[in-house]
Amino acid sequence: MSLTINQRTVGDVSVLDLSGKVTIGAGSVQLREAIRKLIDGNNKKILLNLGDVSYVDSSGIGELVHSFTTTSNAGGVLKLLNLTKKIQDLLAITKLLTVFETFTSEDEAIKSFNK
Amino acid sequence: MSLTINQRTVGDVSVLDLSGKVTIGAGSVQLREAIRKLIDGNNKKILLNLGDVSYVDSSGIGELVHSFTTTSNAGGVLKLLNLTKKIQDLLAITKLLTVFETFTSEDEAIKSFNK
Amino acid sequence: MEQSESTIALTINSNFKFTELVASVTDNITQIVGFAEEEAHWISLSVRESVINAIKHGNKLDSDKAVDVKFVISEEEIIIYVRDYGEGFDPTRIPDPLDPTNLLNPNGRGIFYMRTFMDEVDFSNHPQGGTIVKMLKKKATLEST
Amino acid sequence: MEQSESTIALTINSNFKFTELVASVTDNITQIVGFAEEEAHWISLSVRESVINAIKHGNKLDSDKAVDVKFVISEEEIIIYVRDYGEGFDPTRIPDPLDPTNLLNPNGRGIFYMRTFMDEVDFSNHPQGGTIVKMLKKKATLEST
Ligand SMILES: Nc1ncnc2c1ncn2[C@@H]1O[C@H](COP(=O)(O)OP(=O)(O)O)[C@@H](O)[C@H]1O
Ligand SMILES: Nc1ncnc2c1ncn2[C@@H]1O[C@H](COP(=O)(O)OP(=O)(O)O)[C@@H](O)[C@H]1O
Repeated sequence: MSLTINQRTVGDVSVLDLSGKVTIGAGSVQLREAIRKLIDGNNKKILLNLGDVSYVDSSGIGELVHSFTTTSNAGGVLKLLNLTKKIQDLLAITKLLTVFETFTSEDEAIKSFNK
Repeated sequence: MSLTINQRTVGDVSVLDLSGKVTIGAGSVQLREAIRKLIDGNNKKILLNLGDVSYVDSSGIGELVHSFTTTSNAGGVLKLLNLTKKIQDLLAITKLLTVFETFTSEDEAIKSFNK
Repeated sequence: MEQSESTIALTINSNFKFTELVASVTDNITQIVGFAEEEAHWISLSVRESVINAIKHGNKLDSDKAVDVKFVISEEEIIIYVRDYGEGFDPTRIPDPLDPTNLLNPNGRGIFYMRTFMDEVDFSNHPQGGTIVKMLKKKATLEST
Repeated sequence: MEQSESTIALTINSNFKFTELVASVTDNITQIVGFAEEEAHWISLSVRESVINAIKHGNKLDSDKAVDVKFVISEEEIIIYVRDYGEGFDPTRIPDPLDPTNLLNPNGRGIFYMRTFMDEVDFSNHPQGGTIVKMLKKKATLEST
Protein backbone atom coordinates (compact mmCIF):
# COMPACT_ATOMS: atom_id res chain seq x y z
CA MET A 1 0.00 0.00 0.00
CA SER A 2 2.46 2.65 1.11
CA LEU A 3 6.19 3.00 0.60
CA THR A 4 9.03 0.69 1.60
CA ILE A 5 12.55 2.10 1.55
CA ASN A 6 15.56 -0.17 1.61
CA GLN A 7 18.98 1.38 2.10
CA ARG A 8 22.31 0.06 0.76
CA THR A 9 25.79 1.47 0.28
CA VAL A 10 27.77 0.99 -2.91
CA GLY A 11 31.23 2.49 -2.54
CA ASP A 12 30.54 5.91 -1.09
CA VAL A 13 27.07 6.18 -2.63
CA SER A 14 23.93 5.59 -0.59
CA VAL A 15 21.30 3.83 -2.64
CA LEU A 16 17.66 3.99 -1.55
CA ASP A 17 15.52 1.30 -3.16
CA LEU A 18 11.96 2.58 -3.11
CA SER A 19 9.08 0.20 -3.54
CA GLY A 20 5.38 1.05 -3.40
CA LYS A 21 3.60 4.35 -3.76
CA VAL A 22 4.92 7.86 -3.38
CA THR A 23 1.73 9.86 -2.95
CA ILE A 24 0.24 12.17 -0.36
CA GLY A 25 0.56 10.61 3.09
CA ALA A 26 2.93 7.96 4.35
CA GLY A 27 5.27 7.66 1.37
CA SER A 28 6.32 11.31 1.44
CA VAL A 29 7.12 11.37 5.14
CA GLN A 30 9.26 8.24 4.96
CA LEU A 31 11.29 9.49 2.02
CA ARG A 32 11.83 12.83 3.74
CA GLU A 33 13.12 11.10 6.89
CA ALA A 34 15.40 8.75 4.96
CA ILE A 35 17.02 11.67 3.13
CA ARG A 36 17.32 13.69 6.33
CA LYS A 37 19.10 10.81 8.09
CA LEU A 38 21.57 10.31 5.26
CA ILE A 39 22.48 13.98 5.20
CA ASP A 40 22.74 14.17 8.99
CA GLY A 41 25.15 11.20 8.77
CA ASN A 42 27.15 13.11 6.17
CA ASN A 43 26.18 10.72 3.35
CA LYS A 44 25.71 13.18 0.57
CA LYS A 45 25.86 11.03 -2.53
CA ILE A 46 22.36 9.69 -2.87
CA LEU A 47 20.86 7.52 -5.57
CA LEU A 48 17.09 6.93 -5.54
CA ASN A 49 16.14 3.68 -7.24
CA LEU A 50 12.53 4.13 -8.45
CA GLY A 51 12.25 0.84 -10.36
CA ASP A 52 9.66 -0.63 -8.00
CA VAL A 53 7.59 2.49 -7.46
CA SER A 54 4.10 1.61 -8.59
CA TYR A 55 2.39 4.97 -8.29
CA VAL A 56 3.43 8.60 -8.13
CA ASP A 57 1.21 11.67 -8.16
CA SER A 58 2.08 15.39 -8.07
CA SER A 59 2.85 15.16 -4.35
CA GLY A 60 5.25 12.31 -5.07
CA ILE A 61 6.97 14.31 -7.79
CA GLY A 62 7.10 17.22 -5.34
CA GLU A 63 8.73 14.91 -2.83
CA LEU A 64 11.43 13.95 -5.32
CA VAL A 65 12.04 17.67 -5.92
CA HIS A 66 12.16 18.25 -2.18
CA SER A 67 14.70 15.43 -1.75
CA PHE A 68 16.78 16.96 -4.51
CA THR A 69 16.83 20.47 -3.07
CA THR A 70 17.42 19.27 0.50
CA THR A 71 20.44 17.30 -0.69
CA SER A 72 21.77 20.10 -2.89
CA ASN A 73 21.35 22.67 -0.12
CA ALA A 74 23.46 20.46 2.14
CA GLY A 75 26.18 20.33 -0.51
CA GLY A 76 25.24 16.85 -1.70
CA VAL A 77 24.14 15.26 -4.95
CA LEU A 78 20.94 13.29 -5.56
CA LYS A 79 20.33 11.31 -8.74
CA LEU A 80 17.57 9.01 -9.98
CA LEU A 81 17.80 5.41 -11.16
CA ASN A 82 15.30 3.25 -13.10
CA LEU A 83 12.47 5.66 -13.77
CA THR A 84 9.27 3.90 -14.73
CA LYS A 85 7.65 5.07 -17.96
CA LYS A 86 5.03 6.94 -15.94
CA ILE A 87 7.46 8.74 -13.65
CA GLN A 88 9.50 9.65 -16.72
CA ASP A 89 6.37 11.14 -18.29
CA LEU A 90 5.48 13.13 -15.17
CA LEU A 91 9.01 14.53 -14.90
CA ALA A 92 9.24 15.32 -18.62
CA ILE A 93 5.92 17.18 -18.71
CA THR A 94 6.99 19.49 -15.92
CA LYS A 95 10.51 19.99 -17.35
CA LEU A 96 12.10 18.20 -14.39
CA LEU A 97 14.22 15.94 -16.60
CA THR A 98 16.39 19.04 -17.00
CA VAL A 99 16.82 19.17 -13.22
CA PHE A 100 17.44 15.54 -12.34
CA GLU A 101 20.28 13.39 -13.57
CA THR A 102 18.70 10.03 -14.39
CA PHE A 103 20.13 6.59 -15.13
CA THR A 104 18.97 3.22 -16.38
CA SER A 105 22.12 1.41 -15.22
CA GLU A 106 23.10 1.31 -11.56
CA ASP A 107 26.78 0.84 -12.46
CA GLU A 108 26.86 3.98 -14.55
CA ALA A 109 24.91 5.89 -11.95
CA ILE A 110 27.39 4.91 -9.20
CA LYS A 111 30.39 5.75 -11.38
CA SER A 112 28.93 9.16 -12.28
CA PHE A 113 29.17 10.31 -8.67
CA ASN A 114 32.97 10.17 -8.76
CA LYS A 115 33.71 11.63 -12.15
CA MET B 1 -13.12 -11.09 -14.33
CA SER B 2 -15.85 -13.52 -15.35
CA LEU B 3 -15.85 -17.30 -15.62
CA THR B 4 -13.68 -19.59 -17.73
CA ILE B 5 -14.81 -23.19 -18.17
CA ASN B 6 -12.43 -25.86 -19.39
CA GLN B 7 -13.85 -29.25 -20.28
CA ARG B 8 -12.04 -32.60 -20.05
CA THR B 9 -13.10 -36.22 -20.08
CA VAL B 10 -11.75 -38.75 -17.58
CA GLY B 11 -13.07 -42.24 -18.42
CA ASP B 12 -16.78 -41.65 -18.93
CA VAL B 13 -16.91 -38.63 -16.63
CA SER B 14 -17.02 -35.07 -17.98
CA VAL B 15 -14.98 -32.75 -15.79
CA LEU B 16 -15.64 -29.01 -15.98
CA ASP B 17 -12.77 -26.97 -14.52
CA LEU B 18 -14.25 -23.63 -13.50
CA SER B 19 -12.03 -20.64 -12.94
CA GLY B 20 -13.10 -17.11 -12.06
CA LYS B 21 -16.34 -15.81 -10.63
CA VAL B 22 -19.76 -17.40 -10.55
CA THR B 23 -21.99 -14.43 -9.82
CA ILE B 24 -24.92 -12.71 -11.47
CA GLY B 25 -24.17 -12.14 -15.16
CA ALA B 26 -21.72 -13.88 -17.46
CA GLY B 27 -20.63 -16.77 -15.21
CA SER B 28 -24.12 -18.15 -14.76
CA VAL B 29 -24.99 -18.17 -18.45
CA GLN B 30 -21.77 -19.96 -19.40
CA LEU B 31 -22.19 -22.67 -16.81
CA ARG B 32 -25.78 -23.22 -17.86
CA GLU B 33 -24.75 -23.64 -21.50
CA ALA B 34 -21.89 -25.99 -20.67
CA ILE B 35 -24.20 -28.27 -18.68
CA ARG B 36 -26.88 -28.14 -21.38
CA LYS B 37 -24.36 -29.17 -24.05
CA LEU B 38 -23.07 -32.10 -22.02
CA ILE B 39 -26.57 -33.40 -21.41
CA ASP B 40 -27.60 -32.89 -25.03
CA GLY B 41 -24.53 -34.94 -26.00
CA ASN B 42 -25.66 -37.64 -23.57
CA ASN B 43 -22.75 -37.01 -21.18
CA LYS B 44 -24.54 -37.40 -17.91
CA LYS B 45 -21.73 -37.95 -15.43
CA ILE B 46 -20.57 -34.47 -14.60
CA LEU B 47 -17.93 -33.33 -12.13
CA LEU B 48 -17.61 -29.59 -11.43
CA ASN B 49 -14.11 -28.66 -10.28
CA LEU B 50 -14.49 -25.45 -8.23
CA GLY B 51 -10.88 -25.21 -7.02
CA ASP B 52 -10.15 -22.05 -9.00
CA VAL B 53 -13.43 -20.28 -8.39
CA SER B 54 -12.54 -17.00 -6.71
CA TYR B 55 -15.98 -15.64 -5.90
CA VAL B 56 -19.48 -17.02 -5.54
CA ASP B 57 -22.60 -15.21 -4.36
CA SER B 58 -26.17 -16.44 -3.86
CA SER B 59 -26.74 -16.38 -7.62
CA GLY B 60 -23.66 -18.56 -8.07
CA ILE B 61 -24.88 -21.02 -5.45
CA GLY B 62 -28.25 -20.95 -7.21
CA GLU B 63 -26.48 -21.77 -10.46
CA LEU B 64 -24.83 -24.82 -8.89
CA VAL B 65 -28.25 -25.94 -7.69
CA HIS B 66 -29.67 -25.35 -11.15
CA SER B 67 -26.88 -27.42 -12.71
CA PHE B 68 -27.60 -30.18 -10.24
CA THR B 69 -31.34 -30.32 -10.89
CA THR B 70 -30.96 -30.03 -14.69
CA THR B 71 -28.58 -32.99 -14.65
CA SER B 72 -30.71 -35.06 -12.27
CA ASN B 73 -33.86 -34.35 -14.26
CA ALA B 74 -32.09 -35.69 -17.36
CA GLY B 75 -31.20 -38.87 -15.49
CA GLY B 76 -27.61 -37.80 -14.88
CA VAL B 77 -25.40 -37.25 -11.86
CA LEU B 78 -23.55 -34.05 -10.96
CA LYS B 79 -20.93 -33.89 -8.21
CA LEU B 80 -18.59 -31.20 -6.88
CA LEU B 81 -14.80 -31.26 -6.56
CA ASN B 82 -12.42 -29.00 -4.61
CA LEU B 83 -14.77 -26.66 -2.81
CA THR B 84 -13.05 -23.55 -1.55
CA LYS B 85 -13.56 -22.76 2.12
CA LYS B 86 -15.98 -20.00 1.20
CA ILE B 87 -18.11 -22.09 -1.16
CA GLN B 88 -18.16 -24.81 1.50
CA ASP B 89 -19.46 -22.24 4.01
CA LEU B 90 -22.15 -20.96 1.66
CA LEU B 91 -23.34 -24.49 0.90
CA ALA B 92 -23.25 -25.57 4.55
CA ILE B 93 -25.25 -22.57 5.78
CA THR B 94 -28.06 -23.28 3.33
CA LYS B 95 -28.00 -27.07 4.00
CA LEU B 96 -26.84 -27.81 0.47
CA LEU B 97 -24.02 -30.08 1.62
CA THR B 98 -26.79 -32.61 2.17
CA VAL B 99 -27.76 -32.25 -1.50
CA PHE B 100 -24.40 -32.28 -3.25
CA GLU B 101 -21.86 -35.07 -3.16
CA THR B 102 -18.50 -33.34 -2.73
CA PHE B 103 -14.88 -34.50 -3.07
CA THR B 104 -11.41 -33.25 -2.32
CA SER B 105 -9.71 -35.87 -4.52
CA GLU B 106 -10.39 -36.05 -8.24
CA ASP B 107 -9.51 -39.76 -8.30
CA GLU B 108 -12.07 -40.62 -5.70
CA ALA B 109 -14.64 -38.39 -7.33
CA ILE B 110 -14.17 -40.13 -10.70
CA LYS B 111 -14.29 -43.60 -9.13
CA SER B 112 -17.49 -42.74 -7.23
CA PHE B 113 -19.42 -42.35 -10.48
CA ASN B 114 -19.02 -46.04 -11.31
CA LYS B 115 -19.62 -47.65 -7.97
CA MET C 1 -15.10 4.88 22.51
CA GLU C 2 -15.72 6.24 19.05
CA GLN C 3 -12.91 8.37 17.75
CA SER C 4 -14.62 9.58 14.65
CA GLU C 5 -17.35 8.66 12.26
CA SER C 6 -17.23 8.96 8.50
CA THR C 7 -19.88 8.64 5.86
CA ILE C 8 -19.30 7.50 2.31
CA ALA C 9 -22.20 7.73 -0.09
CA LEU C 10 -22.36 6.05 -3.48
CA THR C 11 -25.15 6.20 -6.06
CA ILE C 12 -25.32 4.00 -9.14
CA ASN C 13 -27.84 3.36 -11.89
CA SER C 14 -29.64 0.02 -11.84
CA ASN C 15 -27.26 -2.04 -13.92
CA PHE C 16 -25.50 -5.19 -12.75
CA LYS C 17 -22.28 -3.94 -14.31
CA PHE C 18 -21.92 -1.61 -11.33
CA THR C 19 -22.07 -4.34 -8.67
CA GLU C 20 -18.31 -4.93 -8.92
CA LEU C 21 -17.78 -1.23 -8.31
CA VAL C 22 -19.92 -1.28 -5.17
CA ALA C 23 -18.11 -4.42 -4.01
CA SER C 24 -14.75 -2.78 -4.56
CA VAL C 25 -15.80 0.34 -2.63
CA THR C 26 -16.96 -1.95 0.16
CA ASP C 27 -13.63 -3.77 0.20
CA ASN C 28 -11.81 -0.47 0.37
CA ILE C 29 -13.92 0.72 3.28
CA THR C 30 -13.75 -2.50 5.30
CA GLN C 31 -9.99 -2.31 4.93
CA ILE C 32 -9.98 1.25 6.28
CA VAL C 33 -12.11 0.15 9.25
CA GLY C 34 -9.75 -2.77 9.76
CA PHE C 35 -11.93 -5.83 9.30
CA ALA C 36 -10.13 -9.15 8.90
CA GLU C 37 -10.06 -10.65 5.41
CA GLU C 38 -12.83 -13.18 5.99
CA GLU C 39 -15.20 -10.76 7.71
CA ALA C 40 -14.54 -8.29 4.91
CA HIS C 41 -15.40 -10.93 2.32
CA TRP C 42 -18.79 -11.65 3.88
CA ILE C 43 -19.61 -7.98 4.34
CA SER C 44 -18.85 -7.42 0.68
CA LEU C 45 -21.03 -10.40 -0.23
CA SER C 46 -23.90 -9.02 1.84
CA VAL C 47 -23.62 -5.62 0.20
CA ARG C 48 -23.52 -7.26 -3.20
CA GLU C 49 -26.65 -9.31 -2.41
CA SER C 50 -28.59 -6.27 -1.25
CA VAL C 51 -27.52 -4.16 -4.23
CA ILE C 52 -28.52 -6.94 -6.62
CA ASN C 53 -31.90 -7.16 -4.90
CA ALA C 54 -32.30 -3.38 -5.14
CA ILE C 55 -31.55 -3.48 -8.87
CA LYS C 56 -33.54 -6.63 -9.66
CA HIS C 57 -36.51 -6.76 -7.29
CA GLY C 58 -36.68 -3.12 -6.23
CA ASN C 59 -35.96 -1.10 -9.36
CA LYS C 60 -36.86 -4.00 -11.66
CA LEU C 61 -33.79 -3.38 -13.82
CA ASP C 62 -34.99 0.10 -14.81
CA SER C 63 -31.58 1.63 -15.43
CA ASP C 64 -32.95 5.15 -14.93
CA LYS C 65 -33.64 4.31 -11.30
CA ALA C 66 -30.88 4.82 -8.79
CA VAL C 67 -29.55 2.63 -6.01
CA ASP C 68 -28.15 4.67 -3.12
CA VAL C 69 -25.55 3.01 -0.93
CA LYS C 70 -24.38 4.72 2.23
CA PHE C 71 -21.56 3.51 4.49
CA VAL C 72 -21.26 4.91 8.01
CA ILE C 73 -18.02 3.80 9.61
CA SER C 74 -16.37 4.20 12.97
CA GLU C 75 -13.45 2.46 14.65
CA GLU C 76 -15.64 -0.48 15.69
CA GLU C 77 -18.34 -1.01 13.14
CA ILE C 78 -19.77 -0.45 9.73
CA ILE C 79 -23.38 0.36 8.94
CA ILE C 80 -24.52 0.05 5.36
CA TYR C 81 -27.76 1.42 3.93
CA VAL C 82 -28.96 0.30 0.52
CA ARG C 83 -31.94 2.14 -0.89
CA ASP C 84 -33.93 1.44 -4.04
CA TYR C 85 -36.90 3.19 -5.67
CA GLY C 86 -39.19 0.18 -6.00
CA GLU C 87 -42.50 -0.82 -4.51
CA GLY C 88 -41.15 -2.38 -1.36
CA PHE C 89 -41.91 -5.86 0.00
CA ASP C 90 -42.71 -7.65 3.20
CA PRO C 91 -39.52 -9.35 4.41
CA THR C 92 -41.48 -11.51 6.87
CA ARG C 93 -43.22 -13.21 3.97
CA ILE C 94 -40.29 -14.52 1.97
CA PRO C 95 -39.84 -18.29 1.73
CA ASP C 96 -37.38 -20.02 4.09
CA PRO C 97 -34.54 -21.37 1.95
CA LEU C 98 -33.91 -24.13 4.51
CA ASP C 99 -37.41 -25.53 4.11
CA PRO C 100 -36.94 -28.92 2.38
CA THR C 101 -39.34 -27.90 -0.37
CA ASN C 102 -37.14 -24.89 -1.17
CA LEU C 103 -33.76 -26.59 -0.95
CA LEU C 104 -33.49 -27.04 -4.71
CA ASN C 105 -34.80 -23.59 -5.57
CA PRO C 106 -32.07 -21.74 -7.46
CA ASN C 107 -33.23 -18.45 -5.88
CA GLY C 108 -34.10 -17.20 -2.45
CA ARG C 109 -30.81 -17.34 -0.53
CA GLY C 110 -29.66 -13.69 -0.72
CA ILE C 111 -31.39 -12.28 2.35
CA PHE C 112 -30.63 -15.44 4.29
CA TYR C 113 -26.89 -14.96 3.63
CA MET C 114 -27.15 -11.29 4.59
CA ARG C 115 -28.77 -12.21 7.89
CA THR C 116 -26.17 -14.91 8.50
CA PHE C 117 -23.11 -12.75 7.91
CA MET C 118 -24.19 -9.40 9.30
CA ASP C 119 -24.95 -8.63 12.96
CA GLU C 120 -28.13 -6.77 12.08
CA VAL C 121 -30.27 -6.60 8.96
CA ASP C 122 -33.35 -4.38 8.91
CA PHE C 123 -35.75 -3.58 6.11
CA SER C 124 -37.84 -0.46 6.07
CA ASN C 125 -39.85 1.58 3.61
CA HIS C 126 -38.59 4.99 2.65
CA PRO C 127 -41.26 7.69 3.17
CA GLN C 128 -40.85 8.67 -0.48
CA GLY C 129 -41.09 5.05 -1.64
CA GLY C 130 -38.61 2.24 -2.05
CA THR C 131 -36.89 -0.13 0.31
CA ILE C 132 -34.05 0.69 2.68
CA VAL C 133 -31.90 -2.19 3.84
CA LYS C 134 -29.80 -1.41 6.90
CA MET C 135 -26.95 -3.78 7.70
CA LEU C 136 -24.60 -3.51 10.64
CA LYS C 137 -21.40 -5.39 11.36
CA LYS C 138 -19.18 -4.92 14.39
CA LYS C 139 -15.48 -5.61 14.22
CA ALA C 140 -14.41 -8.78 16.03
CA THR C 141 -12.79 -7.55 19.22
CA LEU C 142 -9.70 -9.10 20.74
CA GLU C 143 -10.52 -10.30 24.21
CA SER C 144 -7.05 -9.42 25.45
CA THR C 145 -6.38 -6.57 27.85
CA MET D 1 -23.85 7.82 -31.25
CA GLU D 2 -24.43 7.53 -27.57
CA GLN D 3 -26.06 4.31 -26.53
CA SER D 4 -26.67 5.18 -22.93
CA GLU D 5 -25.40 7.42 -20.21
CA SER D 6 -24.85 6.48 -16.60
CA THR D 7 -24.10 8.54 -13.55
CA ILE D 8 -22.16 7.36 -10.53
CA ALA D 9 -22.03 9.66 -7.53
CA LEU D 10 -19.63 9.29 -4.63
CA THR D 11 -19.37 11.45 -1.52
CA ILE D 12 -16.53 11.23 1.01
CA ASN D 13 -15.44 13.17 4.05
CA SER D 14 -12.32 15.31 3.73
CA ASN D 15 -9.70 12.79 4.74
CA PHE D 16 -6.79 11.67 2.57
CA LYS D 17 -7.45 8.07 3.59
CA PHE D 18 -10.37 8.08 1.15
CA THR D 19 -8.34 9.08 -1.91
CA GLU D 20 -7.48 5.44 -2.66
CA LEU D 21 -11.17 4.65 -2.58
CA VAL D 22 -11.97 7.38 -5.10
CA ALA D 23 -9.07 6.22 -7.26
CA SER D 24 -10.32 2.66 -7.16
CA VAL D 25 -13.86 3.73 -8.11
CA THR D 26 -12.34 5.69 -10.97
CA ASP D 27 -10.38 2.66 -12.13
CA ASN D 28 -13.51 0.57 -12.05
CA ILE D 29 -15.45 3.10 -14.08
CA THR D 30 -12.78 3.71 -16.72
CA GLN D 31 -12.64 -0.06 -17.17
CA ILE D 32 -16.41 -0.16 -17.72
CA VAL D 33 -16.15 2.64 -20.30
CA GLY D 34 -13.28 0.77 -21.92
CA PHE D 35 -10.33 3.13 -21.62
CA ALA D 36 -6.91 1.66 -22.34
CA GLU D 37 -4.65 1.03 -19.34
CA GLU D 38 -2.49 4.13 -19.79
CA GLU D 39 -5.38 6.53 -20.39
CA ALA D 40 -7.11 5.03 -17.36
CA HIS D 41 -4.00 5.63 -15.25
CA TRP D 42 -3.86 9.31 -16.12
CA ILE D 43 -7.59 9.80 -15.61
CA SER D 44 -7.26 8.24 -12.18
CA LEU D 45 -4.28 10.50 -11.43
CA SER D 46 -6.27 13.57 -12.46
CA VAL D 47 -9.20 12.58 -10.26
CA ARG D 48 -6.81 11.95 -7.39
CA GLU D 49 -5.21 15.39 -7.85
CA SER D 50 -8.54 17.18 -7.89
CA VAL D 51 -9.85 15.28 -4.86
CA ILE D 52 -6.67 16.05 -2.93
CA ASN D 53 -7.06 19.73 -3.85
CA ALA D 54 -10.71 19.66 -2.75
CA ILE D 55 -9.71 18.15 0.61
CA LYS D 56 -6.61 20.28 1.16
CA HIS D 57 -7.20 23.67 -0.44
CA GLY D 58 -11.01 23.65 -0.68
CA ASN D 59 -12.20 22.07 2.56
CA LYS D 60 -8.92 22.81 4.36
CA LEU D 61 -8.83 19.31 5.87
CA ASP D 62 -12.07 19.87 7.78
CA SER D 63 -13.21 16.26 7.90
CA ASP D 64 -16.82 17.31 8.48
CA LYS D 65 -16.88 18.83 5.01
CA ALA D 66 -17.76 16.60 2.10
CA VAL D 67 -16.18 16.13 -1.30
CA ASP D 68 -18.73 15.14 -3.96
CA VAL D 69 -17.46 13.26 -6.97
CA LYS D 70 -19.75 12.58 -9.90
CA PHE D 71 -18.91 10.46 -12.92
CA VAL D 72 -21.05 10.74 -16.05
CA ILE D 73 -20.15 8.05 -18.55
CA SER D 74 -21.19 7.10 -22.05
CA GLU D 75 -19.69 4.80 -24.65
CA GLU D 76 -17.21 7.47 -25.77
CA GLU D 77 -16.27 9.63 -22.83
CA ILE D 78 -16.14 10.24 -19.14
CA ILE D 79 -16.97 13.51 -17.40
CA ILE D 80 -15.95 13.89 -13.79
CA TYR D 81 -17.14 16.59 -11.42
CA VAL D 82 -15.35 17.17 -8.12
CA ARG D 83 -17.02 19.57 -5.73
CA ASP D 84 -15.75 20.91 -2.43
CA TYR D 85 -17.26 23.29 0.15
CA GLY D 86 -14.41 25.78 0.38
CA GLU D 87 -13.99 29.39 -0.52
CA GLY D 88 -13.10 28.93 -4.14
CA PHE D 89 -10.07 30.34 -5.97
CA ASP D 90 -9.10 31.98 -9.21
CA PRO D 91 -7.52 29.33 -11.44
CA THR D 92 -6.10 31.98 -13.78
CA ARG D 93 -3.90 33.25 -10.98
CA ILE D 94 -1.99 30.14 -10.01
CA PRO D 95 1.76 30.06 -10.66
CA ASP D 96 3.04 28.34 -13.81
CA PRO D 97 5.04 25.27 -12.71
CA LEU D 98 7.18 25.51 -15.87
CA ASP D 99 8.42 28.99 -14.97
CA PRO D 100 12.13 28.55 -14.14
CA THR D 101 11.62 30.21 -10.76
CA ASN D 102 9.01 27.56 -9.88
CA LEU D 103 10.81 24.51 -11.20
CA LEU D 104 12.11 23.50 -7.79
CA ASN D 105 8.88 24.22 -5.95
CA PRO D 106 7.67 20.96 -4.40
CA ASN D 107 4.07 22.06 -4.96
CA GLY D 108 2.00 23.49 -7.77
CA ARG D 109 1.91 20.71 -10.37
CA GLY D 110 -1.52 19.14 -9.70
CA ILE D 111 -3.69 21.32 -11.93
CA PHE D 112 -1.00 21.32 -14.61
CA TYR D 113 -1.09 17.51 -14.72
CA MET D 114 -4.90 17.54 -14.82
CA ARG D 115 -4.85 19.91 -17.80
CA THR D 116 -2.20 17.81 -19.52
CA PHE D 117 -3.97 14.48 -19.21
CA MET D 118 -7.63 15.44 -19.59
CA ASP D 119 -9.22 16.85 -22.74
CA GLU D 120 -11.05 19.55 -20.80
CA VAL D 121 -10.64 20.98 -17.30
CA ASP D 122 -12.98 23.70 -16.09
CA PHE D 123 -13.27 25.36 -12.72
CA SER D 124 -16.43 27.03 -11.56
CA ASN D 125 -17.99 28.24 -8.36
CA HIS D 126 -21.00 26.43 -7.01
CA PRO D 127 -23.92 28.85 -6.36
CA GLN D 128 -24.03 27.57 -2.77
CA GLY D 129 -20.28 27.98 -2.35
CA GLY D 130 -17.29 25.79 -3.10
CA THR D 131 -15.40 24.88 -6.24
CA ILE D 132 -16.55 22.53 -8.96
CA VAL D 133 -13.87 20.99 -11.14
CA LYS D 134 -15.18 19.51 -14.36
CA MET D 135 -12.89 17.17 -16.27
CA LEU D 136 -13.66 15.48 -19.54
CA LYS D 137 -11.81 12.73 -21.36
CA LYS D 138 -12.81 11.14 -24.65
CA LYS D 139 -11.87 7.59 -25.47
CA ALA D 140 -9.15 7.27 -28.09
CA THR D 141 -10.97 6.23 -31.24
CA LEU D 142 -9.59 3.74 -33.73
CA GLU D 143 -9.29 5.42 -37.11
CA SER D 144 -10.14 2.19 -38.91
CA THR D 145 -13.39 1.69 -40.79
N1 LIG E 1 -35.23 -4.50 -2.56
C1 LIG E 1 -36.27 -5.33 -2.74
N2 LIG E 1 -37.44 -4.88 -3.26
C2 LIG E 1 -38.49 -5.72 -3.47
N3 LIG E 1 -38.44 -7.02 -3.17
C3 LIG E 1 -37.34 -7.55 -2.65
C4 LIG E 1 -36.19 -6.74 -2.41
N4 LIG E 1 -35.20 -7.53 -1.89
C5 LIG E 1 -35.73 -8.76 -1.80
N5 LIG E 1 -37.00 -8.80 -2.26
C6 LIG E 1 -37.90 -9.97 -2.30
O1 LIG E 1 -37.39 -10.95 -1.42
C7 LIG E 1 -37.17 -12.19 -2.11
C8 LIG E 1 -35.98 -12.92 -1.52
O2 LIG E 1 -34.78 -12.26 -1.83
P1 LIG E 1 -33.41 -13.02 -1.75
O3 LIG E 1 -33.38 -13.78 -0.48
O4 LIG E 1 -32.31 -12.05 -1.97
O5 LIG E 1 -33.44 -14.11 -2.90
P2 LIG E 1 -33.58 -13.92 -4.49
O6 LIG E 1 -33.17 -12.53 -4.82
O7 LIG E 1 -32.66 -14.97 -5.03
O8 LIG E 1 -35.01 -14.20 -4.81
C9 LIG E 1 -37.01 -11.79 -3.55
O9 LIG E 1 -37.34 -12.84 -4.43
C10 LIG E 1 -37.98 -10.62 -3.67
O10 LIG E 1 -39.28 -11.06 -3.88
N1 LIG F 1 -10.38 23.16 -4.79
C1 LIG F 1 -9.59 24.22 -4.54
N2 LIG F 1 -9.99 25.20 -3.70
C2 LIG F 1 -9.21 26.27 -3.45
N3 LIG F 1 -7.99 26.45 -4.00
C3 LIG F 1 -7.52 25.52 -4.85
C4 LIG F 1 -8.29 24.37 -5.17
N4 LIG F 1 -7.59 23.63 -6.05
C5 LIG F 1 -6.43 24.28 -6.26
N5 LIG F 1 -6.37 25.43 -5.54
C6 LIG F 1 -5.28 26.42 -5.56
O1 LIG F 1 -4.51 26.22 -6.70
C7 LIG F 1 -3.14 26.00 -6.35
C8 LIG F 1 -2.48 25.04 -7.32
O2 LIG F 1 -2.98 23.74 -7.17
P1 LIG F 1 -2.16 22.51 -7.72
O3 LIG F 1 -1.72 22.82 -9.11
O4 LIG F 1 -3.00 21.30 -7.56
O5 LIG F 1 -0.85 22.42 -6.84
P2 LIG F 1 -0.68 22.20 -5.25
O6 LIG F 1 -1.93 21.58 -4.76
O7 LIG F 1 0.50 21.32 -5.15
O8 LIG F 1 -0.43 23.57 -4.70
C9 LIG F 1 -3.18 25.51 -4.92
O9 LIG F 1 -2.00 25.75 -4.25
C10 LIG F 1 -4.35 26.27 -4.35
O10 LIG F 1 -3.96 27.56 -3.97
